[in-house]
Amino acid sequence: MTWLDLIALTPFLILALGAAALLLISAWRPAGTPLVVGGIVIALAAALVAGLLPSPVVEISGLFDGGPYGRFFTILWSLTAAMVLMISHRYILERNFAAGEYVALILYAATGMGLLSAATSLIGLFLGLESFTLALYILIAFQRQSEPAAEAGLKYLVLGATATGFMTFGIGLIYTASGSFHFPEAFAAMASAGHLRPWGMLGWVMLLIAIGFKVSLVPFHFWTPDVYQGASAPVSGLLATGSKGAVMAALIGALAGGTGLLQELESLLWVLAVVTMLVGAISALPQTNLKRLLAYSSVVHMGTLLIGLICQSANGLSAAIYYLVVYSIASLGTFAVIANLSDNSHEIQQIDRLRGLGYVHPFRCGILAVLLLSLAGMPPTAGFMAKFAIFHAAIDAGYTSLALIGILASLISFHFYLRVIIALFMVDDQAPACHPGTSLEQSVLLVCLSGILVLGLFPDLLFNLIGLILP
Amino acid sequence: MATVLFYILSVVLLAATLLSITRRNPVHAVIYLVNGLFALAIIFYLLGAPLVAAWEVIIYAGAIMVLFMFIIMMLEMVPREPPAGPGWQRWGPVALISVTILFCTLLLITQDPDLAAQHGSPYMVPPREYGKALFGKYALAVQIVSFQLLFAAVGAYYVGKGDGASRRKEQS
Amino acid sequence: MSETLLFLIPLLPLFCAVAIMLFGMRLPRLFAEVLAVTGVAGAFLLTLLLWPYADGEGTRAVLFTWLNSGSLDISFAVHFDRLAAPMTLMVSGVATLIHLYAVGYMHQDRDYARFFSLLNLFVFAMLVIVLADNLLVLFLGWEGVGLCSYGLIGFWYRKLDNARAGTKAFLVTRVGDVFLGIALMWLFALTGTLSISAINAQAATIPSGVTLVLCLLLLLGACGKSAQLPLMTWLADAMAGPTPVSALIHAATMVTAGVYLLCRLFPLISLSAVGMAAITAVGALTALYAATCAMAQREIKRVLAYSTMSQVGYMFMAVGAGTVTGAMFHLLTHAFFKALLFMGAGCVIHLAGDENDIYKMGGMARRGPGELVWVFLAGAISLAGVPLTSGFFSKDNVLLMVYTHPDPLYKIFWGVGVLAALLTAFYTFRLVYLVFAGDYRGSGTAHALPLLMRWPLWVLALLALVGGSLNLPALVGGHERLQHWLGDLAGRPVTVDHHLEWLLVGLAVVLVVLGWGVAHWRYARFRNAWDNPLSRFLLRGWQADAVVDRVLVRPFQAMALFCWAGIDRALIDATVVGMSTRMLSLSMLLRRLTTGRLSSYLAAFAWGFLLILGWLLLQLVQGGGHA
Amino acid sequence: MIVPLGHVLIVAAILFVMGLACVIARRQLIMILIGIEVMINAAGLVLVAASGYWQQLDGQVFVVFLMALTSAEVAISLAMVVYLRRLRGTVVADEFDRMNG
Amino acid sequence: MMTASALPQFPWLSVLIFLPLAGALICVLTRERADESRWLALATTVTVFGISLYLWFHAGDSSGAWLYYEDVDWISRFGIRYTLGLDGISLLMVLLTAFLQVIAVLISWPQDKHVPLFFALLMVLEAGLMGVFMALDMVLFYLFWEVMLIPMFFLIGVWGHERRRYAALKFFLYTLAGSLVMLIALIALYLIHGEQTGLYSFALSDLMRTDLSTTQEAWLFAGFLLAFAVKTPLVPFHTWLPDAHTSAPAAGSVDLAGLLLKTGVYGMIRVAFPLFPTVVQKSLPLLALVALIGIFHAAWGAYRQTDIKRLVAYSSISHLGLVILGLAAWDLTAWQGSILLMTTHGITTGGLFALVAMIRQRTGTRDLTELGGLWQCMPNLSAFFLLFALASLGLPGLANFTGEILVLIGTFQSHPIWAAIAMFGVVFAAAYMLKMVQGVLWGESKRTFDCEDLTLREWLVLVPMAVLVVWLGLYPLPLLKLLESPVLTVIGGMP
Repeated sequence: MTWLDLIALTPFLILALGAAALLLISAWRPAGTPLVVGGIVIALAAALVAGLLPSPVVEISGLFDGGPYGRFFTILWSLTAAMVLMISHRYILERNFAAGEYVALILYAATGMGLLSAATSLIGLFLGLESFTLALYILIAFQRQSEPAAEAGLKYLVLGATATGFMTFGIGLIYTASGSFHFPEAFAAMASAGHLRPWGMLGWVMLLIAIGFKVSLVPFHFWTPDVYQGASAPVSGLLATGSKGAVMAALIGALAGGTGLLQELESLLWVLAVVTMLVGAISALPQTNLKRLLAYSSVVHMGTLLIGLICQSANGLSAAIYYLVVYSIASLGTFAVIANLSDNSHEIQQIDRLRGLGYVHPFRCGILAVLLLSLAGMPPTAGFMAKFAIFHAAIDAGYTSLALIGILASLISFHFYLRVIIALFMVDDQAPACHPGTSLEQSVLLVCLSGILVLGLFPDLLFNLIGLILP
Repeated sequence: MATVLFYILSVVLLAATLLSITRRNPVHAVIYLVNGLFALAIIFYLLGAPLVAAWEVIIYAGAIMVLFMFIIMMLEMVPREPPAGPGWQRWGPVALISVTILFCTLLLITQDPDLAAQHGSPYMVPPREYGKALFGKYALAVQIVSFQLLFAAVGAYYVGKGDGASRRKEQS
Repeated sequence: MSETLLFLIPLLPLFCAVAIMLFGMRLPRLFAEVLAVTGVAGAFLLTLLLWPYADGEGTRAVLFTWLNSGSLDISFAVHFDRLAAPMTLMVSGVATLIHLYAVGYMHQDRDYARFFSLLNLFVFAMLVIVLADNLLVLFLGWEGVGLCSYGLIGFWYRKLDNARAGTKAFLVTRVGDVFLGIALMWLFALTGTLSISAINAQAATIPSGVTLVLCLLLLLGACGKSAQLPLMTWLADAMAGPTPVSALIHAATMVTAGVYLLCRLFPLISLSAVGMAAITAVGALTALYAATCAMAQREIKRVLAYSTMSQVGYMFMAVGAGTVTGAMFHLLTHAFFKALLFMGAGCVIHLAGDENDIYKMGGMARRGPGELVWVFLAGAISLAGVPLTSGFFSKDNVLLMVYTHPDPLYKIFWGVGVLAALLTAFYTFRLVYLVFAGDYRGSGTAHALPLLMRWPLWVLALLALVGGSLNLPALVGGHERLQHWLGDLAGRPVTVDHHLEWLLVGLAVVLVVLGWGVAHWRYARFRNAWDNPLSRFLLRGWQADAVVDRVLVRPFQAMALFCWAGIDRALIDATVVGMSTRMLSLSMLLRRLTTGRLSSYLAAFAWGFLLILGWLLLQLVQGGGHA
Repeated sequence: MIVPLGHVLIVAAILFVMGLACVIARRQLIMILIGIEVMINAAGLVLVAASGYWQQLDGQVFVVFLMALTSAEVAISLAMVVYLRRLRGTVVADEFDRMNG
Repeated sequence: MMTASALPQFPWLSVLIFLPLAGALICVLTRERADESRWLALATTVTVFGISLYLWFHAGDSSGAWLYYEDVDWISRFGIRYTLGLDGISLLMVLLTAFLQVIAVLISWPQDKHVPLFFALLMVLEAGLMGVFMALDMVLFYLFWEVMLIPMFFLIGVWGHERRRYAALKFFLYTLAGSLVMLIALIALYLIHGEQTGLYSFALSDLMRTDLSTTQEAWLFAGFLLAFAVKTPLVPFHTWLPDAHTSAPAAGSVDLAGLLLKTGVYGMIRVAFPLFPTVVQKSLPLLALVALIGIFHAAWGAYRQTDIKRLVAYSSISHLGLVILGLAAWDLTAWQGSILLMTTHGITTGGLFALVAMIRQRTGTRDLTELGGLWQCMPNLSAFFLLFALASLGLPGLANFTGEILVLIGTFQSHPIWAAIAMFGVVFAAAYMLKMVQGVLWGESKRTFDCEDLTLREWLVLVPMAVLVVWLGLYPLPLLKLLESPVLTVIGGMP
């Protein structure tokens, strides 16, 4: 580790050390608001630094990418963390969360996500993944005396640990096969010394299972609805965006170099994508709980995102990144709306509770509707451009059947998204008013909304950026 | 000699683990597992990783298993009476799927042409080299791991601590 | 420039119709009445005024282009020629009288604006048919006539039966319209134009097979409007409308449209001998059919309605026999006496206190103005074909022409026609006897007859009696004026020796006397109606309605139900819904898999792992183990 | 290397599957966690073996991270167990099934 | 294809799209001010109508080129441009849209539920429709195509009648299913074109030059056609329409029948046919068959309906079948007739739906078995009802006839049998229409109701439509002239 490395690591240092500092401060002054504000400032500062301070090294310690790709996601997840903190503020105050721990864990999770997204070696992957997973174990069960939260925490913990087992064994096998943890070498060894294939393939497959668990690919998705439902909305938001996004980002980053592996795994990924999209969409149909519905929706989205990877083309990868960003914005926005409408007694989770709410809180529900439509892929929201890009890449790469199945899943998805919108606007029930929310939360909603609309109408903004960061 | 020892230890390891995972009583399970871990530690040593072997004993068999034991005792998880009915209903499908998985895995592993490959010279990592790598090449990783431990500690404390929150609520 | 004035002939009634429609209810009643009569009378006067334009080749005038697409160029254009002129005159003239009568007839009805505007519109539509230069404009009038009949037959819409009768009229005639429409399209495809004169000019270039089909299509189209077999069922029900409307439909406007169409396109249809025979056959059969039906009817207007059908059958026979003159002659005389009869019937019904059943009448002359019986009788004898009346000459002319047709088949048609003539005489006198003879058998209270309902009858009675002079045959020293006026449009001239002609005249006289004799024997003193299967069969018009209902209406309704309930609901929607329920049951299955228990999630983990392992092995096997 | 790499891998695989079997078969939380420990140990064995095979120490270094991580995870897990026991009075995993569907 | 684009013109076409959008935004932001939003909506739609009239009057003579054209770079990554263009066909559609939207606003005046949102959505719908009719870039087209769905979905779902949520969802998913397939086909076409020429562009004019194998062309055409067939709707994809109509509020029905269905046909004319000329020619008989089945199936289906709105909805399907038949004939006259029929159908059916709404408002029912005798107490309303019904059944002299007869005559030139069969449709059209008229207007009224004849606002709605119905029935020549050159451009010279 050199000084240059340290400079390159500045954003992470800000996040991690800031988290530790807040932890220390909270020991003396456990007041909620200052800590949250501090956390937000730290996250924003990290994003700012990541954006402004160019990295002097290409790779940090042989573990992490120091280039624009890593920076991009660092900024993204830092901003996500900041927004999660914004919507957590009222949770912390109203539900007596231990502010110091909470904020510190969120920031640390963001660190882990940033690291994971930038991982260039299996060790980096492992460390980054475990960092935020550990934080999430606690964050999910953070609300004390809440049985759903505890249950969600337990499920995530056990399954996550099992997934860790798979991942480590997989890493071990890959290492056995290739003799290196570093992606390029690992891929290269796989490609050149083809005779090690069975071990290596087994390793990659086990790693894929662990990743599949994190991003909820079917059949490793079962935890998703339960955990989303049990965890508090901001944490669910983090789970849906950063947790999945960082893993996907790492996968994209890793695969951007070695497409040979993709060819091997192509048919497996094909099946996984199809099954994930369809099962996710169909499972979501009868859901009556908005958070569970969003969970299944995230399953569908991850399946769709996988299409971008399967394409094994620059088009596919940039489409996947675009999709990832757009999905994250919309998803976080929806959870923000839930948090925004909820009060300290309970969260707005049941779709029935939303009946007629659209006219009680027109703007927030309107934003929710737009975000849901974006998730569904309705023009002119960004969700449409994302799907467009993915299908474009798929057809370009000759995967028309995948695109058609994606269409089918989209169609089914529309059904359940629309159900929410129907509940919001198309019933005459007089819904009781919800919490008015705070301006902090509202600003998150506005950011998400404008992000969705701007990226939907001017996708070039993001695509150009992606073109720059993709190796 | 070492080779033979490896196979013996492997058998011990597997047998102990098998016994461990099938025990009804967690205490017994932990004890068997500790046995297995000792065998594993020696295998590590035989494979040229003395430091790892030492840590296996200290951290795993020592710290972690003791922690397990402590929690088991604390929560009084020793079953008071044996459960009714045979375990086949539960173990049957599990055994089936496990054996199938095992079969497939082994098939895959044995498919590899390098199955019997074996570098001539034994490889023994001297602690100095190890330390250099750990705090040189992997210093960043160590830092990250240390942060992990810190936050894990914070988290464990937060989760495991008594109902401070609710008590505070009651007071106010 | 002044030929543009020709447009005023149809447009005058139209303007009046629109004016009444828009302002009728807002202005005094008199305004609407005057306007209505003015519109039609104005058309009549204009026709007289513009009569010279019809001479020679006639006059064509273009108002503006309607449709223009590719080679299709349709203008609103009129063609006032020798055929159109007398027709126009008749339509507007008779309609004027009917309008006047209607003013009296409807003087208590509150919905007069709708009535008069529709009446005027009716005349307008008919005049469009008469004057149309091209087939599409003719079609406009053709359908317009249907619309107006719809509105007027169902005028008293509160009784749903009336509305139904109107709907029926519209629908049945529309079936005919379809064939006309197809003929129209075909003619355009063949000749590249829809101008009637151009089509007639090019008719010879059309292959004969096609001509036959065209002829049949036109025949079917004409059948719809003229209530010929098989599209005749609507006419009897059309009695539901007010009596002036019946008079208008039967005498001046609607039913004659079919005959007129055939006359218009005579150069085309005359090219197909088979087609002409078909027309004659339809005419003959309808004449007989309707005459038999008329014998058994109880309602005065129904008797007249069937008689119309029968007489129009004669006109068709005339066309089929190749004489436009004959058809037009009978058309004109028929217009006079049938208008007269209907309006007389209207008076009778008035006097009977809105009673329609002739078995509940009798001695009607004594309940109202005494002259009624005489004017009615004038119409009746004309219908029956009593010598020297207009009907005698025109009908005789038709039968003569049919008889003299070179094709032996026509002898059969002639026989049928003669039989129908016998029946005509019978039912006419039956009607007269039942209505006017004996004592009043009903119980209604007579309404007063306004003057306006009485004096138009005199005019018509006069016309009915002397109308024969329009085309007096040479036999009795006439000049066959209509024949000469029509010139080359007239069709086959009469070429027969006087002996035969006298023979036929004698036969006609015998028939009339025979018919009268039987009627006198049966009805001079009132006896109750026959009630046997045959009479019931005839009463119901040979069960035509029932047959149509069985064969067409019910299958159609069943088909409609099948389309909607069977295909849309049970097939398409059910498939879609079935797909979604299948999806839902699948989702329920998945939901059951999501038990919430960790063990099952972990098991899913293991199963997933196993499946992927299986895939991996498969890959390996397929890849031949190792590369 | 004292034994062929494949043999070590076979032992590790058996160990891993045993751990997996424990995880999916047992209902007691503690036992599930023990199963996970077994799985992670199997991974450690693979890493050490590979390290010897490639004559590199990276694999062994990774084992240390692995252990550190495991201990962190175990700490949280066991804290969780205690917490759940206090909350619901049970440590049987399947009894936490309030949320499903 | 571009003529005047070199000169910087005032972007009227964009104004047509963005003016309603701006109106909608203001409407939503003013929140619960009912009256203001009504007037705002009226002002906006009237202005848009005025602009479209202005565009019509100032449209120069332009054979084979766009009357108006706008082109701006938009999403360079995919070669997507913001391209709008107006030719005779689209101008006619734009005029129809602008006109019917004014009508829709006027008939929605009594709407008292969430008023600002309602009018905002109407205006968004207008923007979407305008976009569809003007877009020349396929992604832009698709964008507007989908954008139309949302407001209609809300209009049905929020302000609809019985089973409105079901109907809204059905409408949405049906049309979406079609359009998503179209999206795939579109992207595939784009990629094929890009590979061939190296120019990756979604511009319609570029894509038209793609060289496709027969199989490719068939599949892609099928993809496009599915979207348009669902929207048109062609049998057997039509079952969403009666449900949607039954549930939709008056304005929704007017827009749905008058405009949304037209986008399907317009899509075929503007997009599907020019893009795949070879396979289109081959599939014309099939298209004609489907159209013929549609004409009769829907006409028969209509006959058995007792809900008059459903009946009119079925009649729409039948009429649209005739429109498609005209297109399938591939003949100038038939095409002019089809497009004219589209326009006139929009007006007559729109009028009928407006009247149905008025009747329902007064009587509280739309059921034929419960209605009757309306003429007695509302002769004016009834007269309009009769007028539109007659126009709809194709009475000469009224609007629909001109289109129908042109379609039939045009079709007869090349396919006499099709035209002859289709001709029989008019009988059934008369059957169901007169059944409806009979059930509504004639007889004695079966229930007591608010017996109020037309109000001033309703006169304002009906009189312009009635005038148009008569005008287009007697003098459609200006529209035919407008259509001639663009139709020839599409079908390729004189037939």
